[in-house]
This record gives sequence, structure tokens and C-alpha cells, in this order.
Amino acid sequence: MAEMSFRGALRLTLQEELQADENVILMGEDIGAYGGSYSVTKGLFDEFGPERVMDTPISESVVVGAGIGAAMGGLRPIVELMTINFSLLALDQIVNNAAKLSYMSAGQIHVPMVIRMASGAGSQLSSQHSQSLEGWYAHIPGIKVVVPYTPRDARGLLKTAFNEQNPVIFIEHTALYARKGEVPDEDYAIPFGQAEVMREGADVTLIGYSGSVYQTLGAADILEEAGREADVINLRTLRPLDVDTIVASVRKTHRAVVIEDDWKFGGFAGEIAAIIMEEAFDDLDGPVARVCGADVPMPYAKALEQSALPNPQQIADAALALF
Amino acid sequence: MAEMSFRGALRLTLQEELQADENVILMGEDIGAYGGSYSVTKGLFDEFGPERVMDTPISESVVVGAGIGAAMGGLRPIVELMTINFSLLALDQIVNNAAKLSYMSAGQIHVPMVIRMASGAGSQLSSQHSQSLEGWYAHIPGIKVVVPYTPRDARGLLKTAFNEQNPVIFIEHTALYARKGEVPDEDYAIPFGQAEVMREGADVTLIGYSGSVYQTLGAADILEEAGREADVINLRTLRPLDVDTIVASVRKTHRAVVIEDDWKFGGFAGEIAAIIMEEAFDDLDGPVARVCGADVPMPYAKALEQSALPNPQQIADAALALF
Amino acid sequence: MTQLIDKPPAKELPNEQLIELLRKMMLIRRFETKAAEMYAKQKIAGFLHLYNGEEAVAVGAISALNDDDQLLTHYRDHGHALARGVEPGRIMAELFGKETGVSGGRGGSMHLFDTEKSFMGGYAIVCGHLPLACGLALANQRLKNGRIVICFFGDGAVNEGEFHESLNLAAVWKLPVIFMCENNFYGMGTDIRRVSAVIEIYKRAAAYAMPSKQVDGMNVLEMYGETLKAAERVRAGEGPSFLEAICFRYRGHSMADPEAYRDRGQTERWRELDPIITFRKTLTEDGVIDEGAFQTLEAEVEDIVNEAVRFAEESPVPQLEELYTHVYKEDS
Amino acid sequence: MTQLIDKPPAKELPNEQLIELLRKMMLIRRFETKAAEMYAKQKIAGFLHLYNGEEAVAVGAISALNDDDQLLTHYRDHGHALARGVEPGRIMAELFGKETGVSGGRGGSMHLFDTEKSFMGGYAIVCGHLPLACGLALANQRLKNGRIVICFFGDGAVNEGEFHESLNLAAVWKLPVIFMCENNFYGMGTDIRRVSAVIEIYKRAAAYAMPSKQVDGMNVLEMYGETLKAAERVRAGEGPSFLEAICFRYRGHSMADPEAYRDRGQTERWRELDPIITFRKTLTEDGVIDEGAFQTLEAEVEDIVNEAVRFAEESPVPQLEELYTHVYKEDS
Ligand SMILES: Cc1ncc(C[n+]2csc(CCOP(=O)(O)OP(=O)(O)O)c2C)c(N)n1
Ligand SMILES: Cc1ncc(C[n+]2csc(CCOP(=O)(O)OP(=O)(O)O)c2C)c(N)n1
Ligand SMILES: [Mg+2]
Ligand SMILES: [Mg+2]
Repeated sequence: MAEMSFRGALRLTLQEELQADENVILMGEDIGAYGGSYSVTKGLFDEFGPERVMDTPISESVVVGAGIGAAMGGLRPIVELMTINFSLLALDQIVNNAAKLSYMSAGQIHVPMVIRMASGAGSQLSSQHSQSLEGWYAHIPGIKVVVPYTPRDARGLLKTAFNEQNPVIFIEHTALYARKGEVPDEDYAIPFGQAEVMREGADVTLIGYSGSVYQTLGAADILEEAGREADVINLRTLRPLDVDTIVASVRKTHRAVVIEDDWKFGGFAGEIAAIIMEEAFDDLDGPVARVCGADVPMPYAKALEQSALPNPQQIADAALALF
Repeated sequence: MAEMSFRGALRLTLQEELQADENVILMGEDIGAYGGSYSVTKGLFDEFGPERVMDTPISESVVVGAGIGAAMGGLRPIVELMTINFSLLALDQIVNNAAKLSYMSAGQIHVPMVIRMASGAGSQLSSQHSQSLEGWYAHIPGIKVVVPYTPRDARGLLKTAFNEQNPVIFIEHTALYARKGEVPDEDYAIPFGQAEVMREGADVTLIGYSGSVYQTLGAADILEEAGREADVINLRTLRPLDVDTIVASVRKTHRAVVIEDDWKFGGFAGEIAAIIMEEAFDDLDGPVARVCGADVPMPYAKALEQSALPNPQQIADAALALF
Repeated sequence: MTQLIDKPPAKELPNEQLIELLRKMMLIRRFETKAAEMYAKQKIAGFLHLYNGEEAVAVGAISALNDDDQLLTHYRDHGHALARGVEPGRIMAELFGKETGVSGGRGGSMHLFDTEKSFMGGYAIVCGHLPLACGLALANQRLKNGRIVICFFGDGAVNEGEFHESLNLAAVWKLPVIFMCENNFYGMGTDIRRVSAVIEIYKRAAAYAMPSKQVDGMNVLEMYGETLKAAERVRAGEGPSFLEAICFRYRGHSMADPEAYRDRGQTERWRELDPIITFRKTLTEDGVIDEGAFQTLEAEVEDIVNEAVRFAEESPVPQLEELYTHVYKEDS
Repeated sequence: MTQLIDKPPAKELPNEQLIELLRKMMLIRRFETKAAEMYAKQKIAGFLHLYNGEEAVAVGAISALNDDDQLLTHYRDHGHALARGVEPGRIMAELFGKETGVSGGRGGSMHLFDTEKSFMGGYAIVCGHLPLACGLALANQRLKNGRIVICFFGDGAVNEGEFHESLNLAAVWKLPVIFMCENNFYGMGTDIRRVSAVIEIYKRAAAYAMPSKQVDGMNVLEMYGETLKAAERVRAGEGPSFLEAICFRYRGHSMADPEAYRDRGQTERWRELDPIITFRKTLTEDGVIDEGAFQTLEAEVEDIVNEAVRFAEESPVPQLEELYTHVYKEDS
């Protein structure tokens, strides 16, 4: 086991895949000479050159569309969209082409590509740069949505993404990049659709993904002090969603809280809550609670921003209210 | 009371507003000389001329953005985006500008504009032209989302939209345009956030909106034959959502089914189900059921398409399964 | 491997190839007219956009390319598919929503796909396929397989942001792609003069330093010849090329369009330039065909189209159990 | 009503206005340098994009316009706000995230707004504000209020689809808007030559038949003069104009940028053209200012900036109870 940052785990995996297959190309704004706006691709431009690590114009739509076309044509493109905020400009390509080509061509075409993007708030970037829209991507049939939390997740899930025959949206919470963790030395991959139980407890199920797992683990600590033991589930992928792990936990604990940075109203947390209700209604001692981002465009001022994001105390309170 | 089509109710209202205020302008692709791809604006170009009913280039993003700017500058723009499918190309403008300008300018700027778009499937337009993404819009703080079902709704809600100081997304299901209904002769407006109970019954609550209310009413007929009486709720607006009416009904019936054309996974029906659970958990006799569109890009072939959309029998079966 | 048949210049086309150009245009015309009939009979549903009047564009351009050069187009795609040699029966079956259709009945008229013929699809989001064309061209460039890409789109598509992004990217990366704009002067009911700052569309390519030219889209030989020249440059690695084909659609935008926005006279004037009539005349004058040969061709395309309808009629609809098939490719 | 002060041509600017141009550039320079200090002290967070080196662009252009002509710009917006006369203290307070900030601490550095000054905002989605500029211009055109719009953006923004859509729409509708491209040769760390098919950006306006010109963005008088000319055409109803200001940012893209992608020498060479130094020299040579006058100006901007910091420091942060205020405008 080596200790590695989340960023480092991603970089190492990209590097290996670039080495292993010359049809792998990276495309994106400032991923080359600049080194990537979150430094994930740093050094890769020097190692592989501008033909493999391609700096693009600021043209999100054609960058994603060209990635799709390149995948149709036999390459293995990894497109970096810098942040999920800018992905809105490429959403038509993702929704109407990447996700649908297999179906509308009756399986003649496939789009084996990965679209990476940073997501999340917390560093005072204000409303146009602080969104967490992974739930939107999870809504689209035809794509898969990956939301790693640990460096181990990052590497293992990216490996799987490289072996996928379908388009993968790979979400990287900016608060995680510098965080470190153990990563196996040997080759490994984490299959999509397998959540990780990060911590076990019999009293309540806390379900988070991506950056929010951090606050969720913090909540579990608070709960422990309050004499309650929590199962903490790190979903790892939103589509496919590991319903079995969620439901098994709820059957044990009878209580659940779903945590998400994104706006609550109409967000993905509602889907998880609805599924739990559908699958485990009789096991529930009370309604599934949701702790999500406040329903506001993200403010710049630090205290306002912090108050708009889920925090451990809020999560713990929501859990305790179920007893 | 006059009988009027959904389309006619919209047209009449647009016409009145164009007459009443010279700062009202309509903008959109083919809304003028062509008469609108769903004929809603037919005749308005002749009556008001090209300066009031403005045909635009096929450039969704700048059309919406120019609408926002025009609203900032003192006009009252009504932008037609032809269909919700094409609105993806303008989503950045809607999410990052229209919805956020008031907040990020601390209330200095407002965007009183209406964005109209057709939505829905059912006429074999295949996957790129058959989406129902109103749930996505409902997720965005800063905008309001209107989903009329009857001609009366269409006129009354559009009136309210014209009086709004905030951006309004106005969704028109294509299956409704030709449907007729009674529309009051006198001036009236329907406030946002007030659902309509279309039919009353003590046994189960069926919740639909826009086109799906039709199938929902059909389901209520089937249920009646099976000896069960349904409350049928037409939501009318998704944001704001009339939680009170929903919850009051569920407290009475103890059972609920949410109906939506959109893909089930990660869709807005999950939000409604989650809210019901949060607000009326102890009143529920069983899990809130969801009957939604199949999680597939919409196929062209008629039978496949029909099988991908909610139908009355399915809805009735879901309701009966709750007894 | 790549098949690199040498294409002769327009002037040196042998008679059988000239006749083939005529035959393909006639096939498209007959097919489209039959499709309209079938639409009226409700055998076909959804949107149906016909190619009548524009046959020379697809036939001329596509005949100048190799069979494995990839082709992408918009929703008005039957003509391109037929010109590429996609089976008429399987196209008609697609319009009928049958399992035997080129897209298994999933795509319909706007989404024909036949990857075996390097026909990479019809797309219904205006301009949404131009980025894909760039990507396919990038793949060819990297794989050094000698294939180029041709991408068809309309005058209306030119005002979309993706047009700009795609042309810039293709130019910067010197991608092997031909952008073929079918300028029929209308995007749905909107006259190009009301929505485009510069209506000579080929001039817009200058903003990307891309070679571009206006071509007579009613003249199949000119289409063939200019596409061939563009293809040579593109294949030689000189980067993308742009062609603007001047043409006209005889019918409404789709079957739903009553054409209230333009007068019949305009269409009549264009019909005088009809690509099939004028090319038939040329071939007759040059002694390549006579009345008998033309009648034979007519009978031939009539048979093909009737057979296509029969095939479509008799084919099975997709099974309901297959609703979820193809959403994802299962791991192999 | 509209205030339509006549702006003299550059050559006829009276001394006090010349000095004002210099003073504004100096104010921006000092303000930005102070902001960088405050960022290092963690008084300011988020992204901070400085305008050092580009002062002549904003000051020259904005001084040529009326105070009620609307202005929109990108995230690198402090310079434009200061040039427009937005209060330095309220800008600094915004960067500090204080309630007294121009955007109430909600927007931060990238989203300054001051509608009373017709400063319609800084926007952080590259090119996302060009469509808004079109819409504001449309409103002015309809309301016949004599106001025009100026919209600033970078060389990187030019490759976005919205650039194309906006220029086309503005040209077709003859909207009263000036598109002002700040070409500093880099979009973040990417050299324009690697991503733009045509690097002389002003030439791209030809695709929309829009008058356009390249201007020396290091020369405040040239910026003033050319903007004035463009404004006259635009105000006269001749439609939009395009200007490309050649300039250079001395600092990294944002505070987070180590500038590994370019060498220091390049920046040093541009510094020799420094807009403040060269303009000071001109004014000194022309006898408009002397050393003493310059020192006075320096002291003055120093005071203003220090006072701005004091104001920002001492201002209250927004109340947590106000988190939901302004999401919607309540009906009146
Ligand atoms: C993004 C998008 N906007 C609008 C439409 C609706 N629409 C379909 S075809 C069309 C006109 C396109 O005209 P043109 O590109 O000239 O092609 P033509 O139909 O003339 O062949 C429009 C507006 C669409 N399909 N996609
Ligand atoms: C749509 C979008 N894509 C990417 C970014 C990230 N980004 C911020 S600034 C920038 C470079 C813009 O360069 P330019 O337009 O030349 O302006 P400059 O910073 O040089 O003033 C990029 C890529 C963004 N904010 N928005
Ligand atoms: Mg056209
Ligand atoms: Mg720049």
C-alpha cells in the first residue's frame, strides 16, 4: 500500500493508460502546457506530447463532441471539462449524442469515452463556479456516473472507466484533490455499482458520495459521542446505484439520512430516499432524512457559503431526530 | 366560459399581452413568418410585425441570453425555445445567468422573462426529440417552473408568468396543444404554487402534471371500476410546489402514486415521493409509488414508444398494489 | 484495410458512372415521393423531411468519396443514405419503425445509421453532429487509415455556436473533414436573409482560414468535381475544406409544413433547374443515354422502391421485450 | 433622461481629462497590487484575476462612453469597475466578502455589479455575457434611450460558440453594442496560436460583416479615440462594432497560476510598453504634468486604496439569516 493523494491517484492511472495504449488521448482546456487547472494532468504533456495530451480551445461543446466522435472512430478519449459548471455548455452533446448513440443506432455505435470534471463548492468561488450537478448526469440513461471519495476509489474506478464500452462521467470533488489515502500497490479495479461501507454501525444509515462522505464521517463521530452507531455508505457510483448495499443497511438500522452537496429540491438525494421507501418501507422507523445544500445560488462570502453546505453537526442532528 | 384549445388559450394570452404593453416582445425560431412550430404564435407576426414577434437565427444560447439581457434592460421578453430538447443548448444561460443574476448582484438585477418550450413524447419523434426534462428546471433555485394541463391552466398561469419579476420556465406538453377545455371569459390568473384537485376520492392520491394528468385521470376511471376512488392532483407548477395540497390529500387517502413522463431514475417524481415521506410518513399505508417513463432513450417505433410511457393501466395497477 | 479507388475527375467519368449518378438521383426522388405517400397513409410517423430537389448534392458529393470515408448528416438524411448505397428496403423499414430497419426501428427517419457503409448517422439536433465529424476525423488522422469525413448540414445550422467551434477546431488541428453546407435558403420557414449576417456562407470559412467554395448544388457533375478536389486536399493532410452547395428543397421543411412563408413561384423557378432533368438532358445530348435507357432506369428505381415498401411492410416490428436492449453495450 | 455629454476626440481632450485617464490607470494598478497583498493575507479568497498591464484598455474605452452606457465584462473585472467610477471601497469590500460590497458579498471578485453606474456585471462563464450584451442593446434600441452597450471579453472567449451566435445576432439586428476583445494572447495558460485558427481576432468579425479594428491596448489615448469612433457609429444606429485591443497581463491568469507556460522575458518586454509609464511620459513631454503632479496623483491613489481596505476591513459580513434573500424578487 502506498499513500497517495486523490490527485496523484488519478494522475498515475491516466499515465499508465497513456503508456499502455497509444489510442488513449486526453483532451481539454489547459490540461497540457498549463498542467490542468487542478494539476491532475501535470507532467503528462511533457511525457506524452501535444498529440496525446491535447490542449483545446475554450469550446466545451466541440471538445466533448469531438471526444464522442473520436471514440466512435476507434480512439479512447478522456475529456477533461475543467469543472461541472462548464459542462452545461456541452450537455447537449452528452445527453443527445453520447448517451443515445448506442440506442438510436440499435447498437451499431458505441462511445467508450470518459468525461472528467471537477465539482463541488467550499472555496468561495461564488455561484457560477460552485455547482454539484452530478445528480443530473445520474438521470440520463446511456451514461454511467462515477463519484469517487478516496484515492483508492479514484484509481480503482478510473481503471474501470477505461474498460467501459459506454460513456462515463467521472466526477472529482475539488475538496478531495489534496487528500491522501492508502492505495493498493497491485493492479486493481473497482467495479461500478459497488458502494463501500466506510464504517459500520447498527443504529442509523448515513449515505453520502464524493466530497460529502467527509462530512458524513464527521457526523458519525458526533453520533458516536451521542451513543449512536452509524453505517456510513460511500456510494462510489450513482449510475449504476448499489441499491442492495443501501437497502441491506437500512434493513439493519431502520433509519437513514442521505447527504448531498447539491440543492435539495429535485436533487438526487430524493431518488435515494424514494428508493429506500420503495424497497424497505416496512423496515423504516421514520422518514428517510435528507441533508443537502441550501436552495440558493452559492454565495461568495465565507460564512454564507459554509452555511449553505451540509456540515457534520447538521447531519448528526438529522440522524438523531430519527430516534 | 368559452371552449378553447390549449394552443388557443396560449395564443390569446400572448396576443393580449402584446397589445397591452409595447415592451412585450416574442423571440424564437420560426415563431414569426412560419407561425411557430406548434402554431402557438400563428397570426401574431402579421398583427404585431417583426419588431414585436422576432424570428431568430437557430442559436438557442444567444436567443435565451438576449432575452435575459432584454429583461435586464427593461423589456418583457417571451422566448420560445421550440422544444425542451433544444433548451439544453441554452441551459448555461438559464442556470448560470437567468437564475443567478438576482442573487449574485444582491438584488440589483432582475430577469422578468418567460421561456416557453414544448415538451413530451408520444408522436414518434425518437430519442433526440422526445424528452421531458422539466424536473431539471425544477431543481434550479432562482427560476419558477410552470406545467399547465388544461387550457384554463395555460391561460391563467401564463397571465401570472407575465406578472412575475423572476424568470419563468413555461412547459407545454405537445399532446395538449389541440385539447379543448373551458376557459373563463373574465380576466383571471392562477397563482403559482396552487395545485388543482381534478377529481376527488378517499382511497388513493394520484399526482401528475402537464401531459401525464391525462393518463392519470384515465387511471382514476379504471380505479373507479375496481371500486377505488382517487384524488387526482394536477400540480400546475413544479417550483413552487404545492406541498400542502399533496400532503393534505395523502393524509386523507394514506396512499400515493406519482406519475411522470420523464425517466424514473433521478427524476422529479422521486422528489415528490421523498417530500410525502418527510411530511406524512405516519399517514402512509405503504410506500409512495412512482409510474414514470422507462429509463431508455425514446425509441421511434410506435409500440416501443408507447411501452416506454406511463399508461392508465400501469398507474391503476400501481395504485391497486398499495391496497 | 483502406480501399483507395482512384476517382476520375468529372470530365473523365466513364459512361456507366455517369449513368449511375443519374440513377441514384432518380432513386432518391422516387424513394422520397413514395415516402411521402406512405406518410399520408400513416405507415410512417414522426417527422419526415424530404430531399426532393437536392439530390445532386448528396449524389455528386458522396460519389466523389471512397466507400469507407465516413459520412454524417442531419435529419434530412434519406438522400445521403441512398447515395452511399445503404439498402433502400432497410431505410424504408426504418421509416416504418420495423426491426429490419437500418436502426432497428429505434431511430426512425431522422436517425438512419449503417456503420458497415461508414454511414455514421443522421442527427436531429441542428448542428449537433459537426463536433462528432471533427472527432471521427481526429481518429482517422491518428490511426493514419487514409479515411476522411464528410459532414452535411443546412444553412440554418451555420448560426449555431457549434458550427463556429467545430470549424475552428478542425482548422487548428488540421482535421481531415469536408464541411458540406446545403444552402437551400431556408431553415424551416425562415429565409436566410433574415437571420444570417453574411448569406454567402462559404465566406464564413475565412474566419478559420479554411479553403472554401460555393458550388452549384443543382449540378451533379459540379458537385462531384468540387468534392473530389476538396477530398484530395483533405486526404493529403492539408486540413479541412468547406463547400457551400446552392440548392433548393421543393417540399416543405417536413410533412407538417404548409409553406405559408414562401410563394409557389419560387419553387417553380427552381424546378426549372431540376438536377435530374438537366442532367438527363446533358447525358442525352452527349449521347450517353437515350429515351429507352432512361425508361429502363425509371422502371428499375420504381421496382427498387416498390420492393423497399414491400420489405418494410412485411417486416416485423421490434419486440417489446427489447425495450431496454442497446441502452448500454454490455461488457464483452 | 439620457445624459449625452459630448466627448471630445482624443486630440482635443483637455488637460484635466488627460490627467484623469492617467489617474484612473494608476488607481487600477495600485488597487490590483493591493488586492494581491490582501489575497496573500487571506483577506480575499476564491479566484482573483488581476488587471495589471491592461489598464489602458478599460480606462481608454470606458472614458469614451457616456456614464449610462451599459458595461458588461468577464471575471477580470476590477479594472472595468474602477474605470467606470464604481467606489473602490465597495469593490474591495466585495472582495472581502462584506455586506457593504457592491454585490453584498454574494458575488466576490468575479461578480461585481453596480447597476446605478450602469455597470451590469462581471461574469465567470467564459463568453456567457455576450448574449446578455445583445439583449441589453436590444432593449436600448427599442426604448430609444440613446444608450449603447460595451462588452469586454478575452481572446480565449472568441472560440466559444456564443461568440459566434452573439456577433451574428447583433449584426442581423443591428444592435447598438461594442464588442471589445482584450487580446492578451493567453487564455489561462494557453497561447492563442495553439487554439485559434485566425489569431488576428478582429478579422473574425468579417464573418458577420461587422466593422472591426485592431487597437493598441497599451495606449490609453488610442483606446479612447477608437472607442469613441466606434461608439459614434453604434449610437448612430449603424449596428455593432468590434475592437481588438492588443494587450498583456503582467501577472498569472489568477493568483493560483505559477505561469510555468511562459517565460518571464516575455512579460518584461511588454512591461517596456507599460501603459502608465508611457502615458506619464507623454503627458510630461507635453507639459501636462510634472514630477510633483505625478507624486500627488500617486499619493492620492494610495490614499484611496488604503481607505478602500480600511472600509472593507471594518465592514460587517453578511448575516446568516440573509442566506435566502435575493434568490427571488418578491412580488411588489
Ligand atoms: C438545436 C435545434 N434547434 C432547432 C431545431 C428545430 N429545427 C429542425 S430543422 C430546423 C431548420 C434547419 O434548417 P437548415 O439547417 O437550413 O436545414 P434544412 O432543413 O433546410 O435542410 C430547425 C430550426 C432542432 N432540430 N435543433
Ligand atoms: C465556459 C468556461 N470555460 C472555461 C472556464 C475556465 N476559464 C476561466 S478564464 C479562462 C481563460 C479565458 O481567457 P481569455 O478569454 O483570454 O481572458 P483572460 O483571462 O486572458 O483575460 C478559462 C478557460 C470558464 N470560466 N468558463
Ligand atoms: Mg436550409
Ligand atoms: Mg486572454
